[in-house]
Amino acid sequence: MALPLEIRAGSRVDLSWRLGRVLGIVLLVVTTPYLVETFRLSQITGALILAIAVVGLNLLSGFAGQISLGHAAFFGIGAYTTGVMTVTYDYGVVTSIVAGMALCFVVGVVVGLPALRVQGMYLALVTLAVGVLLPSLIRRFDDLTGGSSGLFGMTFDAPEGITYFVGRAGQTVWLYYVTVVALLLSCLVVWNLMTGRVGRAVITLRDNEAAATVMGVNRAFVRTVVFGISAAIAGLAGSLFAVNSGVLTPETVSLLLTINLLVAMVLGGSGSFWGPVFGAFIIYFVPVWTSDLSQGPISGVIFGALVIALVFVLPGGLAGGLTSLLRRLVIVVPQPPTQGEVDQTSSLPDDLSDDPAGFEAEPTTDPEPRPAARLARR
Amino acid sequence: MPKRTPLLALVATVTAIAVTACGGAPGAEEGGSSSDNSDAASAAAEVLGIDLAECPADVTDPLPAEANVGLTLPLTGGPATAFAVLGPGAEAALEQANAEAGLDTKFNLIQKDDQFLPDKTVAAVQELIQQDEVVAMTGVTGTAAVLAIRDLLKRDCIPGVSLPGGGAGAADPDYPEVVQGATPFSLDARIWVESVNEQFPDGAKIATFIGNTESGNDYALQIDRWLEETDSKSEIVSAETIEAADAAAPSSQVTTMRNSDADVLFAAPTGAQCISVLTEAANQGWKPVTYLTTNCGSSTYLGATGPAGEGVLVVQPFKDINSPRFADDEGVAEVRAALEKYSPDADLENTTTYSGYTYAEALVEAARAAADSELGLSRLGIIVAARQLDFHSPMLVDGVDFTVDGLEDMVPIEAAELNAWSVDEGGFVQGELYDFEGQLTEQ
Amino acid sequence: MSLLRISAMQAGYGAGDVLHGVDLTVEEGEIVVVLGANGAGKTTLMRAVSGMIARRGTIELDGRSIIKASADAIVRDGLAQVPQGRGTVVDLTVEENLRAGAHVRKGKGLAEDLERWYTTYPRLAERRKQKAGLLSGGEQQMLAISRAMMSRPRLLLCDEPSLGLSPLLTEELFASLRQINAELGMSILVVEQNAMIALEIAARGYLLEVGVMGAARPAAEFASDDSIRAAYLGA
Amino acid sequence: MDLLIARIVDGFNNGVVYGFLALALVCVYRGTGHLNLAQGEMAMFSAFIAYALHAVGFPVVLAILGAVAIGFIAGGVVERVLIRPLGHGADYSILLVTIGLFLVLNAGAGVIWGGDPLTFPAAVPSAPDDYISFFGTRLRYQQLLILAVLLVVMTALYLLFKYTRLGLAMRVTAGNPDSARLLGMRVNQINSLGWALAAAVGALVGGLISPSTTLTTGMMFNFLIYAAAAATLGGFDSPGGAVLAGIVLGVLENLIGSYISWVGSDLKQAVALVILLGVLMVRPTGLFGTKKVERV
Repeated sequence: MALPLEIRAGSRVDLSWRLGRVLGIVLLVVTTPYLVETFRLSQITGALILAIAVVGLNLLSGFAGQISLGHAAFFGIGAYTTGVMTVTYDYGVVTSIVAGMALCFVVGVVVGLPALRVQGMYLALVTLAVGVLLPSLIRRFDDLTGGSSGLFGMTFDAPEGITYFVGRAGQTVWLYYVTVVALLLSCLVVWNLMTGRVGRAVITLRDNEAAATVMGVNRAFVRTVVFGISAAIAGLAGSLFAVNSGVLTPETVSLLLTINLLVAMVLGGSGSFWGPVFGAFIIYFVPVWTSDLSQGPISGVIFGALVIALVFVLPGGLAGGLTSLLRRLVIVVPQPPTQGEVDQTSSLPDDLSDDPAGFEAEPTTDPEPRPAARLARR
Repeated sequence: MPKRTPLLALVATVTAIAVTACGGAPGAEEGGSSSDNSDAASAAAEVLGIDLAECPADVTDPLPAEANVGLTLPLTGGPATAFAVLGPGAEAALEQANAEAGLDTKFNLIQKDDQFLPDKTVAAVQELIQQDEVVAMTGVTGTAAVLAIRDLLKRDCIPGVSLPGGGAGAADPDYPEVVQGATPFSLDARIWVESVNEQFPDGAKIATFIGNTESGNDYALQIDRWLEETDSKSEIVSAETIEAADAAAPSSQVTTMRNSDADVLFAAPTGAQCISVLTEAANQGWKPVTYLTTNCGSSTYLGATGPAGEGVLVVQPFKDINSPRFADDEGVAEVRAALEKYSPDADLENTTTYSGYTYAEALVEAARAAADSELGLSRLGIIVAARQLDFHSPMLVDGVDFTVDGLEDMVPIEAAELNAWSVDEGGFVQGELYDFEGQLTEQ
Repeated sequence: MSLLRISAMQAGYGAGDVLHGVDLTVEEGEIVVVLGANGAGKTTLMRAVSGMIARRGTIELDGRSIIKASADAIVRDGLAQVPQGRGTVVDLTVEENLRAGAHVRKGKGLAEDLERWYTTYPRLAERRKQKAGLLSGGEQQMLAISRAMMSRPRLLLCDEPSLGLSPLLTEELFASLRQINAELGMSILVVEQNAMIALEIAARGYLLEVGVMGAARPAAEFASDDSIRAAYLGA
Repeated sequence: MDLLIARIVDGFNNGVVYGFLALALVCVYRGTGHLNLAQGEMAMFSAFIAYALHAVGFPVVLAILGAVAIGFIAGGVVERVLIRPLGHGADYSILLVTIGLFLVLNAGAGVIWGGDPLTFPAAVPSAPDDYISFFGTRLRYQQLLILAVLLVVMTALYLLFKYTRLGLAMRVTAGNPDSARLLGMRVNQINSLGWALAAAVGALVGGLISPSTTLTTGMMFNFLIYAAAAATLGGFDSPGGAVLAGIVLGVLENLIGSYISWVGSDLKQAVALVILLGVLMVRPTGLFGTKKVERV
């Protein structure tokens, strides 16, 4: 049997392969509560919450190519909005989550504004500044947020009726499923965004800003909306974190969390779909293992070296590595276009010059004409 | 992957959840009524405000031959360099008890990393309780960490003896299971105010320089509390703060305090800031009567300040191992020998190692007392015994004991010497002993 | 022995090769033109000779092989290039761009050369202190040529110099190339779409079609040949 | 009046350090167009190396110069081994590698030199009464030394960039790497030089400020944020602008922190960062930076 196996796209085998994957995921999700003890389940929930934040960051940095060094701030805003609203002011958890996401969206748009005028590296600085700003604000308004002493007692109680969620174990399972649904919803939002019209605009903006603007992509709208959504998703993760761990301190939402999110995204595979989930699990459970492995600050050295090694060894991240591995086994061959489709595409002008704007591009870009139609997806 | 897969996954998951929701709950049922408790146990628990019915059934069973004890501390990240040495210290105390105390139970210390983040402490303690089935916790570092996990201990009626959180939160009558391990900030504040009242009978102008951290907040509260409760004529004329991450010399804060011409400085920053605030004050020619937090009250810090450290007053309930005064103190020698014997890789020059020893030592004392008590060596026995502890640790200065009494006196260390740093001696000169036994618990 | 000899050279970008088996020679003091439609591989040829991209086969400058040499080493061997789009360093002043041109000569005869090119192109002298990015297309072309000549090369490569210039400016451009060749005996290899005007100043020409190089033919013979017209005007 | 002078001087001293470290950031940016997040930790590590050299017996000045030399070489090696293989355009992976380097150096210093703060003597007499009084405040010799060294380094860099063949090559490489290659410039070596210079300047800052901050693994992180803010305010591609912006930031921050009671010393840094955000909104290339002339 010659590897890689070729499966024609859209054929029955392809459909069942895809369905199999979906069922596999669903099976895994549903059986986990039965397989692991309660504390491990709440750790898994913690990792899933981290995954939601990384999905948010991936939308901004992976797909849209914008560097954010302050994503912990949005995570923090979500967390503290829920914390303050449910503990200090006794609102419902769901309302606090929605309020947190709305606030993050607004702050994300405001932070995204300079992104219109500044290039990647400056944006990193702007977001770094926001990330450093939040903890000092939390400490200053300590009567509201509990300041350095921390905010305690956030819970998200399971609905009474269902026996499945009764007792301490039940509460953990309830939070687990809430987080699973939240993660799937976030992935869905990012997925629709990325494969839709907005997604194509975002990727063109990333690859060649000048060309995108010339082709009518409203740069301001796309950039700020993407920043807002990315921040809102990170806010959602923050809110869930608050109710899952029940304790919030300014140190939790510091630069170290941003670094963990960044590493999780790149480790998992930035710009890919399942990457963030892989990355989040590894970043959550690595310190748990390394602390058994080595005591003291040496594990910080290992973590840093791991980050550097990853950039060199696995540029595509785990997801990238996995897909290339999978590609060795199974290839989904695109269907040859039926006659009807061919006529439709032939209306394109045959000599599509390589510079849409007619100007001579910088010598650094490749003057030979690029394959005109399809935008390669990373 | 075409459009439909994630949508498919979501729909499938939600239906699956609904289906299983009608099935049996995955986790085993917890709680439930406890077995036939002797009336002595429920009486003892009653006194401490513990409802035995809430506790798991095995709270009064004698401990197995081999029992785990949990310790959470920062093993990775920045704070690890300062606190990781607690582990070997605590290990030594427990191994020593296993060898010499003659108890029926051998204690096995399990360390878990919490990166000094309270949410990680919660995750680590849950793992220790459910997986390692720890019978007691010791050495949980930081008041925020203690506040974060004390409900977990209360729910499973697990003793936390002793937990180094200096804040009032670690000595709270509502949580009898938690016994405070570190020097409380209230003792520092109480002695500082007492000393100022003595030196300045008609009131002094006080400047405070406090870290914007959790311990800093507590210091500020305690200082105000004791100025009020001793209706001192002194008053705070300048309250300056410093951020934990700010490594620059606090020149602007010292300038402000100097300009308020305060006679007294209460300084409670963190880490290297203890050195830089003293050198900065000296460099600006400002020489107030200076009181420095116990966290910085070791010769590694004051030794580094040069002339600026002369005469700085520090509250010291514990012996400073690097001061010449205790060079050949047999109490310190006894603990150093235990460390060398039972925990060979312990850093014998680091004072924090010895603190780790004292935190676990309190647990050993509680276990010993429980074994002799009517309740026997059980979790409840340890909790009850720990609330009546009264012993003198070899690391404590003479005249200072580790004493608690039920819910009235929740603070174990309520006496200390106020020693002054002497540059020529290269150590602390013994000062007056202040004893506020039983007065520091906040009702 | 020709100044520049290229035989069986292949070059491309990663996946596939753009140039397949190119042969070309430039004699001492000669102007050679390479003609080709858009996408024929002209710029790939330039980048291959100047060492900016990977290439295989043989390229010899003055008899010494430069197939393995790095781009900056090739410049030190005496080859200068007027890059496509002129490669102006926009944030530096005109004079700083020119001084950068003399980088490989470690400043020997810098003042003398500066003076020479300020007289050749007075406009550059007027705007010597201004940021080069603010120059017009034509002025940037003058700057690019002067900058390349500042390294007193043995061979000057010009990559589509007429691109983006008005017909009048293109005339002036090729006139100054001819003048440089005449006065300094500078051998020039020009890659150009603008066939007619290029052939006027060239001794010999090559036709490059889709990565394959035709045989060298005298410029005059090319000018009248209708295959040029076919290659350009209608595929 | 003396209090105002004192506040300005305090702010000035901090601002000098912000500007000095910003200079290092600008060296890397000017040379390679990248932001080195590990610049602070490299400076901290060099300060510890100076401490080690001093402990072995070198006098203070030699220990600092030794650390600067080691920093110079290490900076070049870091670029050669960790940054160059990633290619010029890989901003994102380069940023991540600098984060990895940040973590390794921060934890590494903790492993080698332990957690307690160590003291490093000043290069000039700095007993409490070694000062020059200036309108009632005390100018410490060490602070004057830092200012003097900063001015020397700044002018040296200015001359290098403006008038030397190497400096011109560095500016061309930063502006247009392909053009630089076509002008015969060794782009890779120049990039290494940029990183080496930055590391050397960082080592100098580390060695000079550690007497006042004491040597701890976290000593430089806060300064890095201010230095990045200063470099942004000053415009990343003008060394003079970055230093001036650093000093302005230091003085402004201290005045606001001291005179506006609501701000206080805990929101001082927050205010400085809000200033940064404000300026970026108005002039994205900072106060003195050159507007990038983009001809599409």
